[in-house]
Amino acid sequence: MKRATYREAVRSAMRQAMSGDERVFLMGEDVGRYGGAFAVSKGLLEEFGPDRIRDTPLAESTFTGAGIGAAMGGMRPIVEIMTVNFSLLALDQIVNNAATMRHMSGGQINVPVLIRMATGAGKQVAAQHSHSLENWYASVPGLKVLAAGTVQDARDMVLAGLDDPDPVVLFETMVLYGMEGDLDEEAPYDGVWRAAVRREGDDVSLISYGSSLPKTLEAAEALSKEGVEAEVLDLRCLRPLDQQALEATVRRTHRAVVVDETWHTGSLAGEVVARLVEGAFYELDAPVERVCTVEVPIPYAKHLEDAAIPSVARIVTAAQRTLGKG
Amino acid sequence: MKRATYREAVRSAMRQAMSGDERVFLMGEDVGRYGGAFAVSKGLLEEFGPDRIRDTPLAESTFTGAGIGAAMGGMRPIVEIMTVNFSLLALDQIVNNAATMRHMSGGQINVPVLIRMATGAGKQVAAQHSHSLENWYASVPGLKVLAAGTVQDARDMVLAGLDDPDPVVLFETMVLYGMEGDLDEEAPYDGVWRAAVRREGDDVSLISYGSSLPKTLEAAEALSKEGVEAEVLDLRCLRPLDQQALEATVRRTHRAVVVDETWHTGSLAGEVVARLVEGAFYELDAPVERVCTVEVPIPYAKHLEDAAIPSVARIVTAAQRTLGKG
Amino acid sequence: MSSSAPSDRSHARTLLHQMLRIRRLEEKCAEVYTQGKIRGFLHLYIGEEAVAVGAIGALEDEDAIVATYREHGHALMRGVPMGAVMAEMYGKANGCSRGRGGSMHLFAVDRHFYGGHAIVGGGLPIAVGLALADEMLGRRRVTACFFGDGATDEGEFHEALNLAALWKLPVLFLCENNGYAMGTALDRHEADVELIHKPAAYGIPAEKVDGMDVVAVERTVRYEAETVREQGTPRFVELNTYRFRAHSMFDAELYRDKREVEEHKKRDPIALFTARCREEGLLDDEALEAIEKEVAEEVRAAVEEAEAGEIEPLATLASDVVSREVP
Amino acid sequence: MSSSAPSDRSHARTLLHQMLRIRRLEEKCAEVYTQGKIRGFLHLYIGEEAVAVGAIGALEDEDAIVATYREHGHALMRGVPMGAVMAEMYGKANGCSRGRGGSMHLFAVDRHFYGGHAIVGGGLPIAVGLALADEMLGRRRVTACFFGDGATDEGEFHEALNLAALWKLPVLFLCENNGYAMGTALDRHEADVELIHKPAAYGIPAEKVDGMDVVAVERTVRYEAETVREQGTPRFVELNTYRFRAHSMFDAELYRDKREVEEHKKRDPIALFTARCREEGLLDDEALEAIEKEVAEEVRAAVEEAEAGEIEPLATLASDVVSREVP
Ligand SMILES: Cc1ncc(C[n+]2csc(CCOP(=O)(O)OP(=O)(O)O)c2C)c(N)n1
Ligand SMILES: Cc1ncc(C[n+]2csc(CCOP(=O)(O)OP(=O)(O)O)c2C)c(N)n1
Ligand SMILES: [Mg+2]
Ligand SMILES: [Mg+2]
Repeated sequence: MKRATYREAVRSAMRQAMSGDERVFLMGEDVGRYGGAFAVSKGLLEEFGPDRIRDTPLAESTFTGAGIGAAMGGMRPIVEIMTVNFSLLALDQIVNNAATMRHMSGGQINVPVLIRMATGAGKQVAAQHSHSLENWYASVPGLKVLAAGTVQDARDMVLAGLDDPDPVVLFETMVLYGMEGDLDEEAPYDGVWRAAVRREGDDVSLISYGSSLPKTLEAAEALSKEGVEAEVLDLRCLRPLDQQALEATVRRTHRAVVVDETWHTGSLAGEVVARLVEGAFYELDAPVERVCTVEVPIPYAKHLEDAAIPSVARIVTAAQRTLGKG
Repeated sequence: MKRATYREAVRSAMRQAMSGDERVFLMGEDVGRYGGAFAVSKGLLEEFGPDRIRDTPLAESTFTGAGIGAAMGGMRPIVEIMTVNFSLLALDQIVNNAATMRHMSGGQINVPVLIRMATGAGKQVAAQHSHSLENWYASVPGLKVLAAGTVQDARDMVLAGLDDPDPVVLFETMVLYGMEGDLDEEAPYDGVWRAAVRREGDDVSLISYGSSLPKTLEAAEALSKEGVEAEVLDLRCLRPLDQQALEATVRRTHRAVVVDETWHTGSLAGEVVARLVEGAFYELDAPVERVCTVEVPIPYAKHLEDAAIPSVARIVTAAQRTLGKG
Repeated sequence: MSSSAPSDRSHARTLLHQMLRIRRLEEKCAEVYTQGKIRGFLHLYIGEEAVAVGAIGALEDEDAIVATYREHGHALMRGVPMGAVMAEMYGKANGCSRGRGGSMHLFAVDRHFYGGHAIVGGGLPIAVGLALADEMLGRRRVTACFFGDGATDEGEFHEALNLAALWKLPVLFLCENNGYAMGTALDRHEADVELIHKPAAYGIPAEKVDGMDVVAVERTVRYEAETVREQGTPRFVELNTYRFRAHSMFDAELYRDKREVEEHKKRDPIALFTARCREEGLLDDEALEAIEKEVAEEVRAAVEEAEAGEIEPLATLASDVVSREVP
Repeated sequence: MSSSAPSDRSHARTLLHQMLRIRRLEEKCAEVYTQGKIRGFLHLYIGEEAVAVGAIGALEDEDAIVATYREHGHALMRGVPMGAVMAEMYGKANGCSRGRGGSMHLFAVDRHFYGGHAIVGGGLPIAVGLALADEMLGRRRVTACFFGDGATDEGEFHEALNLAALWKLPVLFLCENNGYAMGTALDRHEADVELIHKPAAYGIPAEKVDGMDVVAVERTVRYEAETVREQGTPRFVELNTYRFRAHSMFDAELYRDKREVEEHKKRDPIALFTARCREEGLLDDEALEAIEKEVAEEVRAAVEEAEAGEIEPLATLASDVVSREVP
């Protein structure tokens, strides 16, 4: 156990995977000489060489497709798409090839590719560079989707994703790369496929993941000062969603707020609400609240961006509403 | 008032728009010489000439972007993307340019482009050609999204979309192109931005749109034979959703089934459920049901495809469940 | 131009036999399609048979193949049994993709046939990736990537050529130029119709060959494939051919003149090759009849196999979506 | 190679003045960025000023411009007031995009400046569309589309060139080749580093020019723009330049050697041009000082304007998402 940043945790996992399996390699824009747009792969080129740390041209569709093809050919590629924003250019390859190949071949082939991408707003990089599209990826059969909200998960999810025989999309939160936390580099990592209770409480369930998790935990502490004990559930795996855990938490609390940075309409939070209705409707004592991003392309100005994305204050207020307060 | 097919209704609207406004033109793959992949634009090349009926290269991203640019330049382009499946290649242009241009320029420019695409399964064209992604498009601020479920709407939505100063995505249902219905070519068409009650009933609300509307109406008739009177609400405009109409219908029926052909997880139906919870939770006497597509890439074999997408039988059963029957 | 001469009698027989297997199978497909036994998109290769037969005949068995939605011929040439191909189009469990893929998604991974792909241009990055895996694993094989003239419009075509050239990967790009992308003639979808100018912009050697001349195709592709195998770098071949039938079963062919089609039919690759073999005295009526009989029997048996096949039980609807459920 | 000579004193003054406006503004941006007054991505153009100044100086005012996220210089050259540019980076309501866009999204539609675009390659289709509108509306203007060497990797680059050439649209493609796509050198992202080979594959005439020579850039772009205007068909210019600063403020520059940067700084476009003007006796110390003073004052005023600017009220957060609410 040591202290490390979220960034270091991802790097540590990639190093461990590449040391343990010759078939694992990293490809993406500026992952090599530049050291990674967010310095995640810094040092790996020197350690593993240009054959396994591959800088690609600016061609998201093709280098992602090449990663898919390489996986079909027996490798275990890690494809880094610098940010989810650019993954829009690779969606056809991910949705029409990675996700369908196994089924439309009648089960003849699987696609063990790990596609990592940084996601989320909060860095004032404006409308074209601040997307959160986990909801879209989480809706595609054939994909598995993970989102890391803690330093340990940032490491565990890379390793779990690489062990999986299917295409896995891993969302790394841009604003969390510098976050420090405990990191156990020997820990088993198969737990990432299930949701985790990050804080126990009986009054209300705060359901979240990735970028919103730290804010949600903070909100839970704030609520606690007001005598409201919130349970914080970290979804972790966005596809498949952990239906059991979702139902279990509201069975305890009977109230829920779902926090996520995708736009309110069509948000992943909306899917969670629908699943609570499907699986635990009679357990709900109040309307489930959503705290998502306001329906606006993310503005550059800091005060506007802050107001657009989920905040501790909005989570607290929503939780209180479910309790009939304020 | 006359009888016409859904296909003819779209063509009639495009003809009317091009006759009335020099700035309107159609561009897309095979819209000209071929007559349109689904024969929608058949005859328009002869009538309006190659300058206004433009066959494009197979380059979805660029011809869609060019339509966006032409709209910025003062034209009123109709961009036909043959099917939603290929729109994955154009998503960057639609999401990062069409939808953001106005906001990130501080309101300096608007993008009056109409993007039409055929959508849905049911033709045995398998995993890569049978997508339904209305849920994705409906989640993007800056876009307006329409889906035509009737012959009249197929015409009205083209005209309404062209009148709108913002980017409008219009979903045309592949399997409905041959459907016959009444068509009034003089009718006002601004109503398409609001949901419409297609059948009245007090027992349960069946909420649907596009490809699922005819199935839903059929299910309502079947339910009626069993003494269940269902109200059928056609959403029509998927962004912005008609929250008033959603709340109004469950206030009448207190039960709802949402039918839509997107995959169950992350479906547009899920968003509708979340909105009912947000706006009419205490009106709901039973869990809202979703009838969506099973989580599988659409298989080729007919019996498997039929089983994957919403069916009259599944809608009926779901409706009965909300009434505690079966 | 007529067709070049094959090396010998057995070679002649093989080429003609393979071309006829494709032709007769597809004629039968068109027939049963009208009976509703095959549905969805059906893209016939009739007129283009010399391309798949010559090109795939020139590859090694372990070479990888990535094809398009117009791939019945490619699958047959790579040894996918005709019955498994027909059963797939019937949507039966004994189809080569268990009825999940249909006409556009024939797969036979055990034969390194990595599928029919229905998104134009979508197969190219996959081919580059397969070649990347070969290169990294030290597997000395060629990945042959088939695509049409329309695919050269797509950005992915350019990205894929650049990546293959930049990383020096053993991909053989095989452009089946039949002059049309659906109803759009080459000169209405490409500013420069000289397609071999495009690979040149990535330093990829390219040549053209008459795609109606099966022997010429075979000779050219053998040379190009061997060179890719030796040098480990990508190469490009444009195969000029023509589609005799509609693009798919939903095509009224408004965009081309019947006379144009008739003109091209004069260069039917099968007729040209048969004539040449007769001239050379390599095949006589008897031999020809024997081949036709053998093919007819194979097609009959394939239909029988397809008709007899079981459909997948509904219970398995969602099988093979993922290979492992999460723990 | 040094810089070419300007036609006369006032021309010399204008060019130098404009290059210095960009240089000094950006030096100030870097300074206030470290104070946290500008945030997000900030891509400096320092070292490349001769490209925007020469190229945009050669265009007509009504010509349209589509630029990238490295567009401060282009905006200034097109007449966007420095204060409005600085205020935008400060995220203030008096910014040219009301603080919604920031450094990467400067817009001035009234000046036909159609924005900074942050998706590499994403601006090219927009430029083609603007030119299409001009062509259809009979508006005789050129659309100048700026993009970097990295953008030539993207499929959209190829699709856009093909469409512009196929439809004969008046687009002037201006490739700012600074040798790197972020940290990736040209020869590690393009198989053929001779970028003018690419437009050739679409029949688009192309030429290269020394992007460090402002007069040469101006001369070349004027000729090319005029030709596009007369013939109504696309043309392509590669402008060879170099980025003196980091790619953005988050770049440790591990990928290039300090010596390499120093080498290129010897060809600083401003120094080269100043030297040449002195040789020609077109500018003396006094004139130079006057320009620097004027620019310093403009920068000071711009910062003042930005500092003084109001921020948009939170109540308007979701304004300008659509132009019309649905009825
Ligand atoms: C990305 C994409 N756009 C459009 C289509 C629809 N479509 C199917 S085949 C085809 C024409 C392809 O032409 P070409 O590449 O020359 O192949 P050919 O059919 O002539 O063999 C089109 C436009 C598609 N399948 N994928
Ligand atoms: C589609 C896309 N991929 C990746 C990025 C991240 N990115 C921003 S600038 C850049 C390099 C672009 O290089 P070039 O086109 O040469 O322009 P330059 O920055 O050198 O002016 C990259 C990779 C992006 N903005 N868009
Ligand atoms: Mg073709
Ligand atoms: Mg560059």
